[in-house]
Amino acid sequence: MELVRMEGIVKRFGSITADDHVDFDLMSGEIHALLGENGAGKTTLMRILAGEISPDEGKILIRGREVGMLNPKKAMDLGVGIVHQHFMLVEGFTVAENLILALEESLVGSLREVSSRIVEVSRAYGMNLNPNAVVADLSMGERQKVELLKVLCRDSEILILDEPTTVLTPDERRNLFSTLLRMKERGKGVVLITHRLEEIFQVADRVTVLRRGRVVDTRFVDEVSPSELAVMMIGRDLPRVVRPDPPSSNGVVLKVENLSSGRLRNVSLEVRRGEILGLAGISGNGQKELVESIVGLRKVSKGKIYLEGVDVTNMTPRRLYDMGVAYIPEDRVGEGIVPDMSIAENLALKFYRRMGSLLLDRRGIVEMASRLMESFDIKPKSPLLPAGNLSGGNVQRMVCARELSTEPKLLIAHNPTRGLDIAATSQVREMIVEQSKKGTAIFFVSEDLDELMNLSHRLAVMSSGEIVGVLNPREYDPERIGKMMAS
Amino acid sequence: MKLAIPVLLVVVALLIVFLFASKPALINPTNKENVQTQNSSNQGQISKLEAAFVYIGPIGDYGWSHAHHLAAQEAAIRFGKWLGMTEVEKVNPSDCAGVIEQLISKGYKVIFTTSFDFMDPTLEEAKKHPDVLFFHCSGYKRYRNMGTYFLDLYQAYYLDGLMAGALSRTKRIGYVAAHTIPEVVRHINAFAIGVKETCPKCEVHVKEIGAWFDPNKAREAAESLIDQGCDVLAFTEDSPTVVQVAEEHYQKGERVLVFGHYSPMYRYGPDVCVSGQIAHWDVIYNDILSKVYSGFYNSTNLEYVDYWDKMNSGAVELGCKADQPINPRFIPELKKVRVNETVQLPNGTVLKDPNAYTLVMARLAQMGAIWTGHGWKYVNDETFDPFTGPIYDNTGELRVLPGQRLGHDALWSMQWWVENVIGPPLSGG
Amino acid sequence: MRLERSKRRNGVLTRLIFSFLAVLVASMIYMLQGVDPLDVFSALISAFTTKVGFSELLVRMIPLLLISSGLALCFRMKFWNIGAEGQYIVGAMAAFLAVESTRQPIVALLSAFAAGAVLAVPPALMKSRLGVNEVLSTLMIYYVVYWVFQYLIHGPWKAREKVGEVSYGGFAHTSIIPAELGTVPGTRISPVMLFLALSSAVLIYFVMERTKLGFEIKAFGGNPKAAEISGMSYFRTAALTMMISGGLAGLAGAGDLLAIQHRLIPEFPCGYGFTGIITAWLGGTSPLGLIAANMFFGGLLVGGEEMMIVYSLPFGAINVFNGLILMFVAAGEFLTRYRAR
Amino acid sequence: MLEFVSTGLQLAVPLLLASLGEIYAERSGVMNLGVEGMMSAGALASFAITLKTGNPALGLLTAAIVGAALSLAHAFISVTLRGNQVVSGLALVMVGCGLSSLIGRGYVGTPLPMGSRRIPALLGQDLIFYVSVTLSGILWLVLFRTRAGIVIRSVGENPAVADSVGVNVHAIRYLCTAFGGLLAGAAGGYISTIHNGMWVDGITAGMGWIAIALVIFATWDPAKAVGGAVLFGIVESAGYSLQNFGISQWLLNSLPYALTIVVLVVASSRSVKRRIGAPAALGEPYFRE
Repeated sequence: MELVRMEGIVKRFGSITADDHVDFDLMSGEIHALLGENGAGKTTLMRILAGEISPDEGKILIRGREVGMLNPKKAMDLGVGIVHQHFMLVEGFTVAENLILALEESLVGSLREVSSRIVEVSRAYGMNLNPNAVVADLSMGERQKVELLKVLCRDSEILILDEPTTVLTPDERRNLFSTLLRMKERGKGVVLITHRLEEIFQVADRVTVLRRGRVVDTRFVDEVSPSELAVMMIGRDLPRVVRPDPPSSNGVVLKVENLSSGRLRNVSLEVRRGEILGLAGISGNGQKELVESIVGLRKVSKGKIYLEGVDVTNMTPRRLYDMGVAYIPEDRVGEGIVPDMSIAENLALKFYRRMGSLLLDRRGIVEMASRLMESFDIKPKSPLLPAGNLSGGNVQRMVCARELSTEPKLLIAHNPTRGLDIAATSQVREMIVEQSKKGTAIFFVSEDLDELMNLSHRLAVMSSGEIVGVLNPREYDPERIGKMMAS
Repeated sequence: MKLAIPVLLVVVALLIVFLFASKPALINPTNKENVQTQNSSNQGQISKLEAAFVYIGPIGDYGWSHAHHLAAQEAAIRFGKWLGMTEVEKVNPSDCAGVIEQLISKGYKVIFTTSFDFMDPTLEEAKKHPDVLFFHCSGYKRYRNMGTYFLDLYQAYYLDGLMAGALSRTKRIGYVAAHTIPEVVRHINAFAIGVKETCPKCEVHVKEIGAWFDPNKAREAAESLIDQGCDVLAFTEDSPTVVQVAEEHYQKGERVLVFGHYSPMYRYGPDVCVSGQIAHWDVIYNDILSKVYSGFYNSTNLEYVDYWDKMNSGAVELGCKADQPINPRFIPELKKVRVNETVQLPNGTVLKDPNAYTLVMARLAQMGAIWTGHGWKYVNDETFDPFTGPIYDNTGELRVLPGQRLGHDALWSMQWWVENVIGPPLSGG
Repeated sequence: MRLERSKRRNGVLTRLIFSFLAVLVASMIYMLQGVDPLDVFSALISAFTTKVGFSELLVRMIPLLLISSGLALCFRMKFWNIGAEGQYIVGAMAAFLAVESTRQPIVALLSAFAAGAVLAVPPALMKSRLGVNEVLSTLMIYYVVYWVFQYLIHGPWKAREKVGEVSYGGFAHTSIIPAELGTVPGTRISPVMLFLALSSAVLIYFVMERTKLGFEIKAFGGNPKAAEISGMSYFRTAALTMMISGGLAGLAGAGDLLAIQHRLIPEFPCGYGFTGIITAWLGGTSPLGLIAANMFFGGLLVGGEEMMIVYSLPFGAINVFNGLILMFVAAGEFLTRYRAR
Repeated sequence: MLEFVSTGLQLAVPLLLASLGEIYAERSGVMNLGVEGMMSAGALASFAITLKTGNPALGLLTAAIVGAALSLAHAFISVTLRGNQVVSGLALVMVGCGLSSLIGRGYVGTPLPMGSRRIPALLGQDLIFYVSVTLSGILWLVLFRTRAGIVIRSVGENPAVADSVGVNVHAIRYLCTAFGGLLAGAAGGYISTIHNGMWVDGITAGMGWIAIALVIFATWDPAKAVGGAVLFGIVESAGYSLQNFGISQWLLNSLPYALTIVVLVVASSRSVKRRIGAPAALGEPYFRE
């Protein structure tokens, strides 16, 4: 039976068209993968189906009947359940409380009844969850189960999972897939949003590939090869490896020794002067923890971090910065800038301390800012404008300008090109390469394997909080790296 | 629009508040005219007197500030022909001097400040404005143009004590005290001296609540005294709470008697209020204002003007209700109690072993206030004072020699308990 | 309707409009109670137009300005210090001790600043290390200080005072302090404190705009995460900000003790610390805004007294009026911060 | 020696009522510092109505309505207009206390007839005592054992999640704030009508502020609020019993607040925070991005 049919869906955000006349359908008892790179329009499409975003054009039929304007409530009533990449859970609540919040319509109702239903449903799908556990204590995989339970307890027939595996350990991922298969057996339709090919071949029945908001094709998984899919996804052959020039000089700048903390297990690595060390891995496997530990934002419980031989473990970001560490954070708006402050002030967030004494050298800041804006091509060229007004690319250029202006010994860049347009992406990459030529050690964390292979002098691969291997350029092979990432 | 509903609700809320606002605020309509005619009065009629009253509490406290407010209102009516009057309530002591400045700039020539904490600011302002007359209530600092006034209730407390001793069955008598400053200490001591006279074995238990006005604490203190076995209560606190507490116990069938304080509190406890004291500040205000008006007081001769009005001036009245010194309900019981002593009345009559009722009436007369049965007569003579030796304090020390009578200064700095008082430790003395 | 944060452009105008609405509602209440609103407002205005009114306004403005300047700094960092009243009390207590032992007003002012500053640090520590909501912690610390203050002046600090032959004891107040700050002749304004208060408003503007601390405050107020990533320390910035704020409140307490009260009495804490929250919020970190807001509130306080003196208006009427103005301005904030799109 | 317990219990009633209401408001994320103002207005409303009708139940009801009405003004400013909750709360104190003092002038010195204050009592405590203790039990059950409670808490913890599952965040916050005002008004009514039977200006005497401290002390838990209210009430009344032993009632008065600070610190440690810490979104306005 056809559960969902979406026809000619168009959604524009300002000048960007996220979905451009997309057709999509879902049958009962199938797992339909939605494949595409970041920004291909997968999530937007599914949020439209879940009633969270209203499309500009197109129509949606559920079980053959056209539904008008959807809202989250109506979509829920029609049996659409979505599990977001970012979990919508109240951390201070127990599992049961979170489920009750999401499930019952009436305000009265006994909690015990619901608890027993939770246990029942979670057993049926092979998920063992203690209804009285507090969500804040749960692992990401367990939290995802809670999210799944929310959908399952509601008896949703149409399940949407948005990149469900990014935060899971391999074990957890296997569990998830077996749960998905059980759902399929029970006649539910599952949409699996992913950008990982191997997952498709593990569970999916059909796959729809999206690229830049358009549907490339919809195929049965049995009839398609991984490389075919990859070509559809990125629009060309598998990434060609451009060997980067060898590092300009030697000498270890960053040394991480047996670091364990939170998700991280016994991580050791080294970055030398002028070297770009790439870190590949599925996001959520400990990259953020590692990066935040190195820049002093996260307390390390075990292990050591050295900067040019000096023990800098658990130093404050301020001391590290003074010692020459620069950091381009992943969430550039949430963590990188103060939107209410001017561009000049944002550029000065770090170097302000070095100028003047107790007083703020305002003229110096503006002068410095103007110079940086010129050389990093930040537009508009008015340093006193609030940074919140800048476009994404300019925000990133600003963050890069700020971090590179201090001539750091070590630069840590976390997904610096994510979500940027092509021009900005190549600019940022160039900046990073240029910086390495100046002798800066660069620790480059990215989810874009292509980018990593083209830029890194060496490539470390991370999985489940561990460094599973460090490769030299001649060992760069997407398939091999993919396997390591998934190990 | 969505916003309209809450807005509507708020408006409805305000309306509800007004619905029960049946009685409009007490506003003295004459004041405005006074001020409007002030300019002309300053130029022409020198005989117009502008007086201002500064209160620490809200006029609505039904205690200290309320009593002054009523007296001031009465003076305004009585001297309406030549008196312009205004009042400022809820004045923080730190703003007192500022309020005085504002009053002076509005042309007020006589300023009454009615809180002990106004003493220093008033003195400062008196020094700064030598042509304005200041009267400060309850303090001890005076200046050429700053007099002091006070009405002292200790005699009434002594009489209360006589009755309390005669009526107590548990031999425990409770006292709720606001602060143990000298004024209240002498109230309590006078009360205890009276208690001892009619009941040598009775103890007076004192609870200090640390506030002049705090119905909640007064209630708790009273309840806790009752729990401790006290069956008669007296108090120095501005609210009628203690009277109410006694009445509540009476309603529950317990016998707890009480003495009113400051305002007529009979209606809060008609079944339990034996007697008490009522302050009549108007007696003092009328006297001061007419003497200022007549020129008898001026800005150079106030240094020794210290009103210390007691029962013989009419400023203090015995009773829980005006013109009723003792609740008739208790007179028979009082008449049954014999007190072993000899009292000589001002007219020469000698009473031997009088009953408690007669003793109270006799002491009243000895202190200059004679109850005629339907009204008061005052004689400016005190042949008796409760603080006449020998008086021992509660550590056994002889504080007042036999036959000695404590003077003003000793009373005003009193920081010790008489022997039958069980109270909190006093600072120094 | 979509709302977007907008730059504060027409803030002044919106506030004026909403104050006017408040005046309308207050007038309605006054009329229902049989009071002519015109009388009320002419009394209010006289606080600004008469010499005595204006000088008294300045007397009230001095502590308010000191306190609200410091608070404005905290609020700019989104650190909601509502315990300024406690810092004010502690300042006065420190000044009392200092002046009793040294008789030097300067020492008293300095120790008051220090005491207020020290008292203000724990909330910053508790927030940065433990995540304790600072509204709650500062309020609770205020209460503890308040009762300790009452204990001291009812107990250990209670004075016996000798006038002539008589030694008066038992009153809950301290002895008269042996030093004082001078006043402008004919007024109660202490020029020293007025200078300090005005400079505090300028000082915090200077701190905000010209110093690194101000830069950090702005950054933490705008995006704490970005500030931390840039190497700023939340504890250090919050503690310094709170020390300035607490110190200025302490200074206000010392000023009121040395220039106006000359002794500590139970009613010494009279709510400047809470009124300062309001004026700080109204004034922001601009010196002119702060001075205007505090003059306005000083005017409301003095005008309230004028209303009582001239029109025999009860205190409650004034309280209602002030509360309504605040409510309406708080409501009006909506329109200055957000614009419908 | 334990006679102060009984008086402490009496004092606990208004504290408990007011803090129960505030707990609900804060659990939904709205901090209402205007409790004192709502109590004061409620106190007058109840007194005036009881005086007129002789029916204290009617008086308390009116007090509750007046309190709720005032709190709606706060809700409007802090929920719909996303105004500053601290300022709005302080303003509410001014308005509530000012209105009651303004309108209450005519009632000063008028006693309530004894009969109209009499309500059923048991073991030395009146009906309202038992009602409020029962109420706190019910409110605890609702908050922690029903979906309604989960919805309220989710709104105060993470309004975005609540919103995503179809909870009307603003409506819940309005309701809880109004409920807080309802109980605060009733608490004020209890003070003037049942406890004191008179009207004087300033009769609530700072009880509203104590109630706010109590909310924190009780870690936003209606059941613990009972213990806290009793403790606060007893500390208040124990001052008289202990003063003869040389224990300062002033220092004693600071004890509940000092304890509250300790609770704040303890409740913040990571392991217990999620159960007894402050609601995560307390004081933060919510709007959908």
